[in-house]
This record gives sequence, structure tokens and C-alpha cells, in this order.
Amino acid sequence: MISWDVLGAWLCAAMVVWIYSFAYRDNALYKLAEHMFVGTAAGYSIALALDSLNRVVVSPAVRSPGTFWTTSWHYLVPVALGILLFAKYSRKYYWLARYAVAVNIAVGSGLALRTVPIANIVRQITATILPLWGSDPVKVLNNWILVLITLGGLTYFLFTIFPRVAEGARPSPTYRVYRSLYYIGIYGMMVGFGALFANTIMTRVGFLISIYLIYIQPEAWAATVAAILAAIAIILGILRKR
Amino acid sequence: MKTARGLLIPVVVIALVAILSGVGWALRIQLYSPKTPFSAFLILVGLLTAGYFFMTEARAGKSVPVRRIPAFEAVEEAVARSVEMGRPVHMTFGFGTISSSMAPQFIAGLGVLSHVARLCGKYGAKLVATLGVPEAIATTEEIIREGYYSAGRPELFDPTYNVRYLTDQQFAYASAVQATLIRENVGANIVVGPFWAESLIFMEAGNMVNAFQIAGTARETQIPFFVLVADYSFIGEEIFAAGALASGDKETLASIRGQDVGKLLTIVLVILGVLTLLAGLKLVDALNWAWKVG
Amino acid sequence: MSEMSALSSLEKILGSKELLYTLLLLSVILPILHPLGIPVEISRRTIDVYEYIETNLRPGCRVYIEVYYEVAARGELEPNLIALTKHLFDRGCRIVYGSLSAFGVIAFSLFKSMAADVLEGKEYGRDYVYLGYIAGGEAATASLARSIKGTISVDNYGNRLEDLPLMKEVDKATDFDLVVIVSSGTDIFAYYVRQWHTPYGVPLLFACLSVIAPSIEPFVGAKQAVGMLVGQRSAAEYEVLVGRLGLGIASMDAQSTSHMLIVAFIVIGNAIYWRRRISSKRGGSR
Amino acid sequence: MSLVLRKYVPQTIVSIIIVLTVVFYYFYVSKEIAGTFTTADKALSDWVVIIMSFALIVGGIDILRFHLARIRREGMGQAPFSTVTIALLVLMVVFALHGWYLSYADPAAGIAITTQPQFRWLYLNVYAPADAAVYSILVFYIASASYRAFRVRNPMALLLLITALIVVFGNTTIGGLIWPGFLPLRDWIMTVPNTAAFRPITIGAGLGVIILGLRLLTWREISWMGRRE
Repeated sequence: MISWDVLGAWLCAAMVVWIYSFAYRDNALYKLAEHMFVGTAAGYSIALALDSLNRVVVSPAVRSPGTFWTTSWHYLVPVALGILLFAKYSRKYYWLARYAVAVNIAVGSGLALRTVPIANIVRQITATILPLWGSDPVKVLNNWILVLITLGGLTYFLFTIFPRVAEGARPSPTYRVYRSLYYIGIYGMMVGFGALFANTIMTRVGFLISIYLIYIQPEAWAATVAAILAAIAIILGILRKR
Repeated sequence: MKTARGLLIPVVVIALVAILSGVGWALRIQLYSPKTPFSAFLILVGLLTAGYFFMTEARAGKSVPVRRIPAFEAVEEAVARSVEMGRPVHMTFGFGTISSSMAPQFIAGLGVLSHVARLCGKYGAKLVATLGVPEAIATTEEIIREGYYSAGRPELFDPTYNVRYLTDQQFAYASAVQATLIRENVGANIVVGPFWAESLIFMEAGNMVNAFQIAGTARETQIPFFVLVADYSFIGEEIFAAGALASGDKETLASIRGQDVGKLLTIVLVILGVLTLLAGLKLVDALNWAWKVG
Repeated sequence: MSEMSALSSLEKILGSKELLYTLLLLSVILPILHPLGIPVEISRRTIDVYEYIETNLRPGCRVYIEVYYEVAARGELEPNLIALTKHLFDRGCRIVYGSLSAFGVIAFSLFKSMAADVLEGKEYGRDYVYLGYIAGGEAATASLARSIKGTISVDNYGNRLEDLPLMKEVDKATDFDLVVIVSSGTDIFAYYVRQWHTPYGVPLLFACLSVIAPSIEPFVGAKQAVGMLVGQRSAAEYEVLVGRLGLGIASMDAQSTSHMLIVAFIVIGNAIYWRRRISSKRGGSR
Repeated sequence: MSLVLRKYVPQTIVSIIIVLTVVFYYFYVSKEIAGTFTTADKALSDWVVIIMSFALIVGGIDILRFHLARIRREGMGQAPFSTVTIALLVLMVVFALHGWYLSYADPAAGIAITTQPQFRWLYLNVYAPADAAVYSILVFYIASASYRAFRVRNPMALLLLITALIVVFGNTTIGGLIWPGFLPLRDWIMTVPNTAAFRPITIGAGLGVIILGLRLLTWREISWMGRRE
């Protein structure tokens, strides 16, 4: 009667309700679900790690040793470096792990240095160079807003180079321009934040609907039982605190 | 004299690039990649040399004025308050790895951590740092140890309590962090680093225990949650400045000036581009120009 | 004075998260069970996608669909996938599904059980094929574009690809008339643009979560994709267009009620705040 | 000498790799060399994948140690829970290893590490629903956060509230019933001010990457090294 599939559906439903119960109050069942989650997640990452090791190194080396030893022998270097990571548990040889981390951070940083000047800087500049006049008033207004908010935001992020005004002195024109751009920047960014925040509500509600979909299954009774258990756990938790 | 020496390497590098490009162009050599805009390379070299120049200046003893960052100043208040209430301070910096483009934000988080750790040592607060990056466990331990030892409170340092590597899987990490916030009943919740959807989970869990919350990230989509929900927030790039300020290292702070040069350059290029459009010139084409011979 | 205490007790009730959370749960689930039937205005963007498929795909066309979303994103993306699949089958197309992620496999099996009516009468292997999880990220995308059979040898259910009639006809990117990417991550869209569209010129169609729409908008703007469907809103519109009303349209009602609930809380919260603020100013110090 | 091995050699490795990856991306010498470096690039990314895999395994051991320490320190209140974590962690790894073994011992069965039946059962019934649940718990949090966050305390908050309301009404079908103008207005906000607002942040994040690269190149960034000396 009770197969692994039914048990699985039960567990699946229970995990969701127990985790949701945290939104109301921390309780023992949430703690259980959380620890189960962390355990499987940690196991899952190790499995993913083994899987990529298998795919990149072990499988080519076993399945076609000829090509591996001629073209991909250098993969043994990162394997050796990876094993060095275990040196961090040693009091004396902890620094050996740095060799592996060094390769990692250098490749990451090097790869980022290639794409970032183009994607994050040149592309953004070219996208901001827009005509601020023309026959279409709506387009012109949009362009003004785009350029001003972008420049304003950049001004807001100036940390060490900016005009200052001496105590009691009249603010210079540069300072006035700086201040107004600064405020355009921060107000413009606030509009963006408000819009993004509100826009996210939609996706989050969508997620709740996805969860709801789990429960239109034959084993829906399992969810009910799990929910009742969670409610009991919450009430017990409150009673114990008092 | 010292400034002159600081200028030497930047000038040499720029001259080298200029001479190389000039000769290459004159001889019609395909010197640079035909796929990438040449301006990107120039901007990269320019910013690296500018940053290097400021760093040498700082080494020579020149200090840099920094704009007020309210959230940074609030960190001390947050730590002091939670000591008053007898509650621990919590800090987390995400699960973005150090081998990706999230590295700067992650390192900014570590910088803020060292500041928090020093303050915890000063006020005698218990610090709980949670993390989702296995490579950073040793670093985190070291930073917290340093914070407590430099303040003369080695007895507060207990690595299994202070440093908690939870897991690198996003939501398992998030679920464990929110539970930690509640169960430890933290008084201050400081969240700085690269964050994804888990940002709001941390903010709401912190709110459930009425913690004083300071948060910051440079990940565009998550900034709104921090700005709207936290008591104080670092908006975008402010975390880099805060990380540099917190590290207390003059040269690191000076390198932030290189970033400012980048922003000024962007402002100038945008204004120039818009103005030259008036004259019918297209700066965009110049910026997109790639080195192609023949 | 009694007004103030009434206000503060009201604030306390509203501020208690239990009430808000319970109401929120109800406001999402009830409209799905009993849709209100609020009319959906169909946006230009969705009509463009619909018309593209109507005009460019003839019976016998072959389409590749990337299924790349986790269970949590089902609510937004599965209705899109079902509506698109229905439209493509109605046009007489044949479909090869594949996933570049392990969770895509779960998503596909759930999709199959939810879209049983759409898949009814369609034969596995002849009308559609599911390749299953293909490991390797962007490198795998590039490899698939060159040759599917050179990348993997069996489908998700262990059948050899050579034995499937549909797979005899298709192997590389150019064999497909359209590629649909249904994804909850941003990188996947870039992979297909770089590895399928740029070198081979295959038309791409995107279906994404509404939160990530801004980040893939540039691809559509640059005409690297023929169009995009964004979240549940597009799914609802597309369901109306293909005439299979499903979860998409029901979710729009749930979206409306839950959003209105949140708006109501914001408005009442502000009203109480200002009422207290004004009366405390009048009454001097609090 | 020891300091050289402990500190300077790793830092030199960092500088050399960064310089090489950047230089061979922007410079172009000949077609052959460009081709070689494309292959080298691919190899280097694979190197990172391999090292990251080991880092994840080390991380797993750290989780094990952390929970063992908690059992020792916190006693019976925590012990059952930590035992669950440890047991599931070990089980997942054992199943994964079994799948790995089968993929070589019996390739015809088509079982690999992540498709081992018991492993998949745990993944599908514990990990996947928990992951989805934590992700979607955000719907509650975003509701209570909006209730608190959109309090009009100052003009800036008013601006925030107005944009948020426009987007909310534009997103939902009920907004269209109230006033059809919400949808175009929402689209305008999302394409014009929203794009502009996030552009400086994108540029700033990019500049942060460049300056971090500089600090790594000049050996000023040592936080990745773990223990200081």
C-alpha cells in the first residue's frame, strides 16, 4: 500500500508546509525541515562536484585514454591543486591551499576584466549617448530623463572627487550643478527601486502558485496532515516559551 | 618628487600602448582583436594606471577625503546597541564565489566584516558570521580572530560559534541564515555582499527579532529590498567605498579614487557624445570602433 | 483618546504578520479555484509572437524547446510552455525538447502530466522527443548546435536517438525552424544567442520570468530574438489566443486579488500613520 | 624563503594569469595564436571547474565538522537535528558514489551520479520542494515588507509609493479595469526611468571589478589568502 512514491509525495508536501510554518513562527518541524534541507543540499553540491570532476577528468581519462594523455594531460595540474585545498586543515602547511585559490581568483578576475570594460562600461556609455532634441517631443523627453538620471546616479556615486563648499562661503556653480545632479540621481534611483520592488511581487506570487500546483495531486491529504502537524508544533512552541 | 615617481609607471604604460598602437597602425598590422571595441582596452588601461597612480600617492602619505556614507557610520551604533541589549551581532556576505565577477562585492563584504569584528572587540559583542562560500572559511576566521585579538578580547573568539559555513546551495543557505537570526536573537543584522533572491529573506527574518539592520549590495535587482526594508543601506557602489573605508588601508581607499575617475570619464564621454551629436558627429561609432586592418 | 487607542490596536492587528499571511494565502488560492474572469487585454508583444508562429511555421516544421526552470518557477513558465506547445502542435509542428539543467527533467515530467490534453494523440518519437538533461552549460549548447547526436546518444527515457523517427530528420541547429527558450535563468538566453543564433541564424523565441525580463530585453531589441513572452501575464494572453484557458488566466485573477490585498494594507497603514501624525501634532508632544 | 613560497609565489601566479588572460584577449598576433589561446581559455575555465569541485568537497567536510562541533557543544537540544543533517549528507554522497560506480560498471543501465535512483528520490522529495518552498516563502515576506516599507514619511517615500502603485496596477488585470492607462505608464516606467536608474549601478559594479583587478595585480588585495602573516 505505502510505496516509496507515496512516501515521497508525503515528504514533499510536508517539507513545503514545514518550511512555510517559519513565516508564522520558528518551530521544531521547521528546524527539522531546515536540517534535512541543509543535509541534502550539502550532499547535492558534493555530488555535483563529483559529477563535474567525472565529466572533465575521469570520464575522458577512462573512456579514451589515448586522446586524454596527449591533449588533456594538463588537467592533472588542477587536480593536484584541488587536493592541495585539503592542506587548510594542517597547522603547518595551510598555505599550500593558497596555490589553488590563487588560480581560481586569478582566472575569475582575468575573465571578468575582459568582458567588464565592454559590457559594463562602453555599452552603457553608447546606450546613454542619445539625441536631446528632435521632432518627437515624447522621445526627446525620454532621452532627457535617461541621460539626466544616468549622469545623476554617476554623480551620486562619486566618493572621493567632488566639489565642496567651505563653511559660510557661497556655493560655487560647480557645486550647485553637483548637488542638483546628486539629487536627480538619488530620486531617479528611488523611482527605479520602487518600480522593481513592485514588479517583483508578481513573480513571487507566481512562485506561490507553483507551490500550490504540487498539491493538486492524489496525495493532497498528505499536505493537510503536514499542515496540522506544523500548526501543533507552532502552538507547542508558543506554549513552551510561556 | 614622490608624485613624479608615482607617475612614472602610468606614463610608461600609456606611452608604450601609444607607441605600439601608432607603429602598428602605420605598418598596418592587425595588432588588436578585431572583435572587441578598442575603446574598451583604452578605458581598461587608463583606469588601471590611474588607480595605480593614486595608490602610489597614498603610499607616499597623501590622504583622500571621502564623502559621508551614513550606513557606514551606523555600523558602530548597530554594534553598540546590540551590546546594550545583550544580543549578538550577525553578519553575512552571501554565497557568490570569489572566482566570478561577484568577487569585488564579496571582498567588500569581507572589508566590512573586519570593521564589524574590530567594533565587536571594542564593545565586547558576540559576533556570528554566516557564509555560503567554502573558500572563505579560513579568511573569515582570521578576520574575526584579528578583530577580537586587536581589541584585547581573545576570550570572545570561538571559531565554531563565530564562523558558520552553512552550505553553498542558495536557499539551503538562506533557510539556515534566517533560522540563525531568530534562534540567536540577534540585535544587529549586517548584510553586505552579492545577493540574489535571498536578500529579502534576511531582511524579514531580521525584522522578526527587531534587529537593527544595515544592508548593501551592488546586484541591481536586489538593491530595492535593502533600500526599502533595512534601517540603513549601502546603494550599489557604496559597498566598495565602505569596504575600502572599513579595511582601514590607505592604498585600498586610494584605489577607490580610480573608480571615481572612471565615473568622471563616463560622465565626460556621455556629455561629449550628446554635444557632438549636435554637430552631427557620432561618438558612438568611435567607441564601438574595433581595430581592423585591410 | 479612545480613537488613538482604537487606531493603535488596529495597527497592531494589521501589523501582525499572521493575519496578512493568511489573507494572502486565501487571496491566491481562492481565485484559482473560482476564477473571477477579469478580462485580459492582449499586449502587442504577445500578438507579435502569435503572428510570427502563424505566418512563419508551416505543417511539418521542426521546433526545439529548451526547458530550463525549477519547480518554483512553474507557475510562471509552465502555462507559457503549454500554450506554446499547443499552438505549435496546432500548426502541425514537431517538437524536440531538451534541458541544460537537471531540474528541467522534473519540470518536463510535471509539464507532461499537466498538458496531457495537449499531448493527446501525439506520438512520442514521431511528434515530439525529450532529450533529457544535457550537462555542460554553454559548451553543451555549442555542441548541440553542431550535432545533437554527436553530443548525446540516448533520450531521457533511454531510447537510442537513431531509433526515433523525428531524430532521424534533425541533428543540428539549422535543421530547426524555431528555437524556443523557456528559462528561469538569464545566462541560458545568452548561451543560445551566442551559440545558436549568431553562428547559424536560427530564430529564437524567449519565455522568461517577469523579474528577469529587463535583462534579456536587449536581445529582443537587437532583433536577436523574434519576440518574448514575459511571465504569467503573457501566458494568460497566449492562452486566450490559442483558446486553451488554463492556469495562466486563472493566475491573473490570483495576481489581481493578492496585489490588491497588499495595496489595501499599504493604504490602511498609511492612513493610520497620518491620522496619528496629524492628531499628535495638534495635541502637542506625544 | 618560506615567506616566498607561502606568499609571493601565489601572488605572482595571480598576476601572471591575470595579465596573460587579458593581454591575449585584447591583442591579436596571428590566427594560429588566437586559436591556441581560445583552446587555452577553455582549458583554463575547466581548471577552475576542477578546483571549485574540490572546494565544494572541502566545504562538505566543513559542514560535517560544524555539525559535529554543534552536537558536542549544544547537547541534546541540537543533537537530533544535526544528526539528521549529517546522516542525509553522508547518504547523498554514498548514493552519488554508487551511481558513479554504476556508470562505469554497467554503462548500459544509463545511471550516472545525479540519476542514481535513491539519490534522485532524495533530491526530488526533500531538496526540490524545500528549495521551491524557501524561494516562494518570499511572497509572504514581500507582502509584509511592502506593508512596512511604503509608509509615506517624506517626499522620497511618496515618490516610491506612487511608482510602486503604478507598476502594481499596470501588472494586474484589475488595474486595466480601473484605468487602461496604467499598463502603458508601467511600461514607460520600466523602460525609461528604471533603465536609467540601474545604469550607473551597472557601471559602478564594472569599475569595482577593474579596481579589484588592479589591487590583485599589485598585490594589495590579500583577503583571499586566508590566514595573515
